[in-house]
Amino acid sequence: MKKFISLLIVLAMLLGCAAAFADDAEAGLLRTAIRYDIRTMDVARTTDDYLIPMNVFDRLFETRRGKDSLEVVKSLITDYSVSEDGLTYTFTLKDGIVFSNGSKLTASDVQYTFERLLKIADQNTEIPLEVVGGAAVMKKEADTLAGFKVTDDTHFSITLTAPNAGFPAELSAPAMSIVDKETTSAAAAFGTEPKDTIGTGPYIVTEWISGDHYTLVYNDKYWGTAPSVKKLIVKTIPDANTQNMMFLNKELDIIDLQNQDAVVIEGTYKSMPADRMVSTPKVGLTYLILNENQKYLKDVKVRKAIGMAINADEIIQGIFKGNAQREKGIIPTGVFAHSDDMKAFTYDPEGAKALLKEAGYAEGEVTFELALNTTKASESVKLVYSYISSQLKKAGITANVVSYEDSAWANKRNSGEMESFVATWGMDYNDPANIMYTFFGTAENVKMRSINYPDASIIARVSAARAIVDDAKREAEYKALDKKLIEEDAAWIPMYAELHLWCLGDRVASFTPQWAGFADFYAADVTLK
Amino acid sequence: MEQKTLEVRNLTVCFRTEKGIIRPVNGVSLDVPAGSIVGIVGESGCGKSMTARAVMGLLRYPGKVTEGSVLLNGRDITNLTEKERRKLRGAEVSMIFQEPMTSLNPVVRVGKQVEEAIRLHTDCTKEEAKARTLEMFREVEIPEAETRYKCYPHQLSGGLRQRVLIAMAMICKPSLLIADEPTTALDVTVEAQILKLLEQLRDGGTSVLIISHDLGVIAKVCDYVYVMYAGRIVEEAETEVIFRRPAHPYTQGLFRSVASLREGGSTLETIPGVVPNLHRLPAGCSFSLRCGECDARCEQELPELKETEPGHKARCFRTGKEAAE
Amino acid sequence: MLRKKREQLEQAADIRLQSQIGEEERFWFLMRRMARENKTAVISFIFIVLMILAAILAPVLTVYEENDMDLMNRLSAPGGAHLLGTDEGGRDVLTRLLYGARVSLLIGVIPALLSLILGAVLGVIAGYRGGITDTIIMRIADVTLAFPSMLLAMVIMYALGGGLINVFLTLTLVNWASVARVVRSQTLQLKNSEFVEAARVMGVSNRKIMMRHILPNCLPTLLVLFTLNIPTSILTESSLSFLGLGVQPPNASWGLMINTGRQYLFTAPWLSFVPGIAIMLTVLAFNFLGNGLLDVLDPRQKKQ
Amino acid sequence: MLRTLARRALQALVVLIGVVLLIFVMLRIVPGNPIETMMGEHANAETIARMTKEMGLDQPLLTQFFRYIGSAFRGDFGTSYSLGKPVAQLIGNAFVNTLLLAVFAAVFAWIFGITCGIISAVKKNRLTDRIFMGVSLLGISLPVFMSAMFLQYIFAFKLHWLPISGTDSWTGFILPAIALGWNSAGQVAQITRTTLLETLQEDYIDTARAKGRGPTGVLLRHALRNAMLPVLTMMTIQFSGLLSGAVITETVFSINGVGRLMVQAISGRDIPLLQATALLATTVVILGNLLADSLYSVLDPRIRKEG
Repeated sequence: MKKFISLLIVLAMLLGCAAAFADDAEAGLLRTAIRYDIRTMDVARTTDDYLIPMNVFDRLFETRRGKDSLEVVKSLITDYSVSEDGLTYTFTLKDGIVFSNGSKLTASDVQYTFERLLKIADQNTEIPLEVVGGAAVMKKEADTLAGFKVTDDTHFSITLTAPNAGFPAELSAPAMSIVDKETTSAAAAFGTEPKDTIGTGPYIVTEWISGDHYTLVYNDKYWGTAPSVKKLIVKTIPDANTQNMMFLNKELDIIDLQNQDAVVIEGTYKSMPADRMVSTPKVGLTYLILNENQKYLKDVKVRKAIGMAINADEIIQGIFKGNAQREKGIIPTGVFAHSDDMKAFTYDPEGAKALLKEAGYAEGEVTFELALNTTKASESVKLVYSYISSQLKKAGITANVVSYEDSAWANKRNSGEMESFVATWGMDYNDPANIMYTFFGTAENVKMRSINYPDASIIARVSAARAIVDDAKREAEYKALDKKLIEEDAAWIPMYAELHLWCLGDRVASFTPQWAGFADFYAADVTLK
Repeated sequence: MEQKTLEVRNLTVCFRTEKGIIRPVNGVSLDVPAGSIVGIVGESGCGKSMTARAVMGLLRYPGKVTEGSVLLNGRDITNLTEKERRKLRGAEVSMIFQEPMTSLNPVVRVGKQVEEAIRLHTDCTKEEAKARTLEMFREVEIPEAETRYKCYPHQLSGGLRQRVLIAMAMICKPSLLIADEPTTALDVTVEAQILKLLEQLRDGGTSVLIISHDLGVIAKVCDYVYVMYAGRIVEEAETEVIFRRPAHPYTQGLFRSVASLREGGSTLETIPGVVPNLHRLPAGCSFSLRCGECDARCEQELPELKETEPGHKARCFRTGKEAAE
Repeated sequence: MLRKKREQLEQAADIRLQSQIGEEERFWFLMRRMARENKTAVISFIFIVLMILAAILAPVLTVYEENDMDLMNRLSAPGGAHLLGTDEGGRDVLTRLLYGARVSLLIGVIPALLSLILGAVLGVIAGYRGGITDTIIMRIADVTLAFPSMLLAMVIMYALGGGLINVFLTLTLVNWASVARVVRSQTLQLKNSEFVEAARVMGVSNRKIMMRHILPNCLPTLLVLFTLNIPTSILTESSLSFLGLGVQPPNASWGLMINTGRQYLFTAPWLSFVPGIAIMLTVLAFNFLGNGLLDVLDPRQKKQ
Repeated sequence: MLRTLARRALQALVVLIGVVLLIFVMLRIVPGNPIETMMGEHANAETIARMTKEMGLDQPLLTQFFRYIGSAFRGDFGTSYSLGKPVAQLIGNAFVNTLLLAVFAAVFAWIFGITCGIISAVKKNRLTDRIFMGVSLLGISLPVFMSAMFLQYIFAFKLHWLPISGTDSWTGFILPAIALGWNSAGQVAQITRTTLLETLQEDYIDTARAKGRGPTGVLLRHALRNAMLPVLTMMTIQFSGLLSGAVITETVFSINGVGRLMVQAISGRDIPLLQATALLATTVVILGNLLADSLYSVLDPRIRKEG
């Protein structure tokens, strides 16, 4: 017995010695983690997994955080101009840019990028479809884009089917990552094999072990300023708790706190010095979608009453501990044409009750289903659901939270039959079209998003707004649409936008997140000590 | 005085249980003279096997010898350490058990099991041990010893297994062999063979203590018999004497039940009742509960074991009287 | 013959004792014996009864409602107005524990019962009919048993989707095969016993023989299996909940509570601890009770 | 004996075919179009139709089944919807980790379980017995993820003895192996104790003691050999269980193993991946059972000769 115990002690001591692993990080290495492994590194096949595209590829433009607002800045181009009619854009590529395999970046690479998205015809086809001849390429009726003219290696022009003032912003979306024509067309496994996935960006992906980690290293042929981070290891750690422990144990250098409950963040990281916490408003918003085909929800008064019964501020303070900001319109703060003076939906449960009475509904009569995607919802979002349900109950409205597993959820939503749900949209680029058009731009979008918004004239206006070249006019039109859709029609109940929080480890000097529309970040924005 | 292989004096075994202390063996004294076969007879649960185990030092937890002494060849072995005891077991005193079917380790070849006994007690080499084992096999009349040596227990018949067990017990030539119900699990024909073997062993100089509930077995081979009931010796005498003139009502009852079986009668004559619970022994004679002839005194007072005739002792008030009358 | 009689003689008293009391009396006799001899089983039984009572009386026992949220009082520590603290939504943990007990106990009991019925019926049919029926049923059972239970549960939950009813169904489908196997082997033994022969000679229909004569004889075994299947189901569900495949909100099982609380392990450890300990104790209690029943009801253990 | 084994193997094959069929059917009666699910937010009808056709999902079920069997024999299990890589490659990578984890867990479970069981049996009803049995009961009654979380919290996070997650070095396997193996260790300890106690009651133990064997000799040479038979069988079955049942542990410790692939497959509605992982897990179990059967008949002479 004694022997057994002493054996245990010796074993424990041995393990203690073996535990010298935490601080062996080499200089220039940044270690971080993601919750779910990526599916592909190819933007033609995903709209979710942008971490690798953002760091390995460049785009013609990038969205950067300016002093007060978001700015679209030139990246691979030195200059561009727009024709009078707003249809034709002419670009000049920077000279001497090479891909990480040494191949030169030329205008035909850009053309190939556009055509490839259309030929694969899977994800992210919306932007190249705007180019003249895009539809024909996608339907395999044409091999090349008619609207894409290559003048020489560095000069090209793009002609759109309709004017779109937001086009440069769209080109900053990760979806428009420029790939190398020769390498990519010859590669068997672009997007799945690291060696085939070649870009001009600051990093080269060298390793991707599904479910475990991937590694990016600095691209020494990179044309821009050399980043401080020379190597990036991204581990797949599905468990948030494990991520927290790893970070606190210095096994991670930076942790993305998105999707963690604010109380946990507060509790876990409260002892962190202020400069270790980095936050940026998430450009996007979380809102309640109400299906206008539903028996009760088709009544605008019911929708407005729902909006008035929900105390968004309490959600922000209670659930997010202030790490969120109030959003009152469709177009989120920081995005072009965002209006600060939206007036809809001040918290007023009595007013909501009165409104329901006015609409002729008895207390408790209005009933609908609040669909929860249990696979994807974070704890905070689950709380928001429970909270909305309990708030509506107080106003005499029954909202039954019904759980759907991911695929069932997607199927039901896409069929346009989901009665209501809480959703979050993160902006892909800095233009209101990205949210307005996606939700209200076509009859199909309206149905597929399960809103079933009935007003065809407004749908037409949303679609047309994209073509207004004059910034002032376009801004005015989008603001008007926002007011109409929310204040008058209560098509959505906008609620809040979470702040995107990161915590920095000891090895990181600073981190300035550039664009927080989507979850991923540029490793080049991190400076190591 | 004749030499005694085993002398047990006033042996008491205690069991500490949740409901109190019980004494499955209560002041038992018995002798096994050299070169003789002595039997202990009684119903199951009367303490015969426990007596044998106590002699062997093989009592199971929480059983404990609390009183009395055991002398083996004149040497008191009661207070030996476990280690010293172990040296005796298998060498000077051996034991075979009731169930030849289960008394052999099923996953070890029988030859090895027999061999183990001799290698534990002597420094012989493997080859010598094997040779000795085969020799022993032949001695206990196991045919085709070489083949049997390599067999597993389940491949042998009950009789052969018992022979193997006897070979194992006898391989170190012990002076005493304790046989606990050696034939109970065997056919009648095999039973006779095994008993004959035991007699041969006795003739070879080994004393044998047979424990059995079977009066037939006792009658066939024993020189001297002890009858046990509820942890005590209730009657003892030479076999012939006891069979001719059973003195204790319990012994008489045993004989009657056997007799009724032999006659093939349809009614089974049994001793009424069951062996009493050791937790609730009567104050007087343990057998008083089942005895047809018991009186007030039997229920109050424990009778002594006393001679009813020379060389014949019984623990009964009545027989004492009878003899006196 | 002689020997047999001799043994009979020896056991005569015992035999008479046994033949005089009927099956039912014997059962209660054994139960009393367990109550006397196995204190752990008794304590476990009392614990389970209390647990069931607490679950039933949940609305009476607490002043809070199951889903009452208090966003300003999230994760308040145990003590004070909330004996076991509040959870991430400011809901009273004790209240949710009691309501969770309803779900978790149902998850334990209902699949155990359903799989028992399904398994017993199929097992008896397979054992009694034999032949092709037996082969088919037992091959299906083999296939079911070839799955690691967690995987099978995952795959079925995948096909059915989450929710309480589907959890019941899944756990039933996971557990029936082992019951069927045991019942079948008992049936095979009983099939050739004298009383079944007698019933057959008297022209009792096969169905009646199976239901009236064979199944009742399997009851002690079934009782043990039932008791031991309950904790297995509770544990499996908690694992499913962990993977997000089990009970779905707004229902709260203990497994789901642990899983939700997991994210608050640093900040509010009681969120996982409390339901975790509840599961542990319940599982232990059922295991102890089951083993106690096994000790007295299983003839193989009589030797000891 | 060979004949018995052959019969068993044949039975196992039948079961395996049943398993494949069951998995195949079960995954295809799921409502909803898997392609649609896989495409997510930006699904469009044309693409869905095209992909459905490419993947052969428009074919009758039976055709799909035979096609699947056919390519499975060639080692081609299709391409994962959700991870975009060949399933065989994904599983190949993950299986190594799972195998290592299972081996570590089994070694822990067996050493710990058997030692505990023996000590408990020898010290029956004493304090040591109670403590060891308490530890093993805890292993049986604690949900795996709880023990995993606590181990991770105490030994990795608080004490810094071992890594929190990952498989970068062998030390990363220790905690998950203990978490995973604890339950099995508990079972092994319990059954070792019970069978050993039963065995110690056997007559041949008396024979051995009557022969002059000391307690250690009796325990090691006679009792253990017999008591280990059911334990060994159980251990073999357990090993296949560990190999296929590490889902939770792998998730908590972020080990890229087959279990996590399974979770990934389920949340991603990834039929090819789920199909293959389920198939792998059940094959392992079936083989494990077969091995247990054979092992038993090799070790137990009673069965060896009769069969």
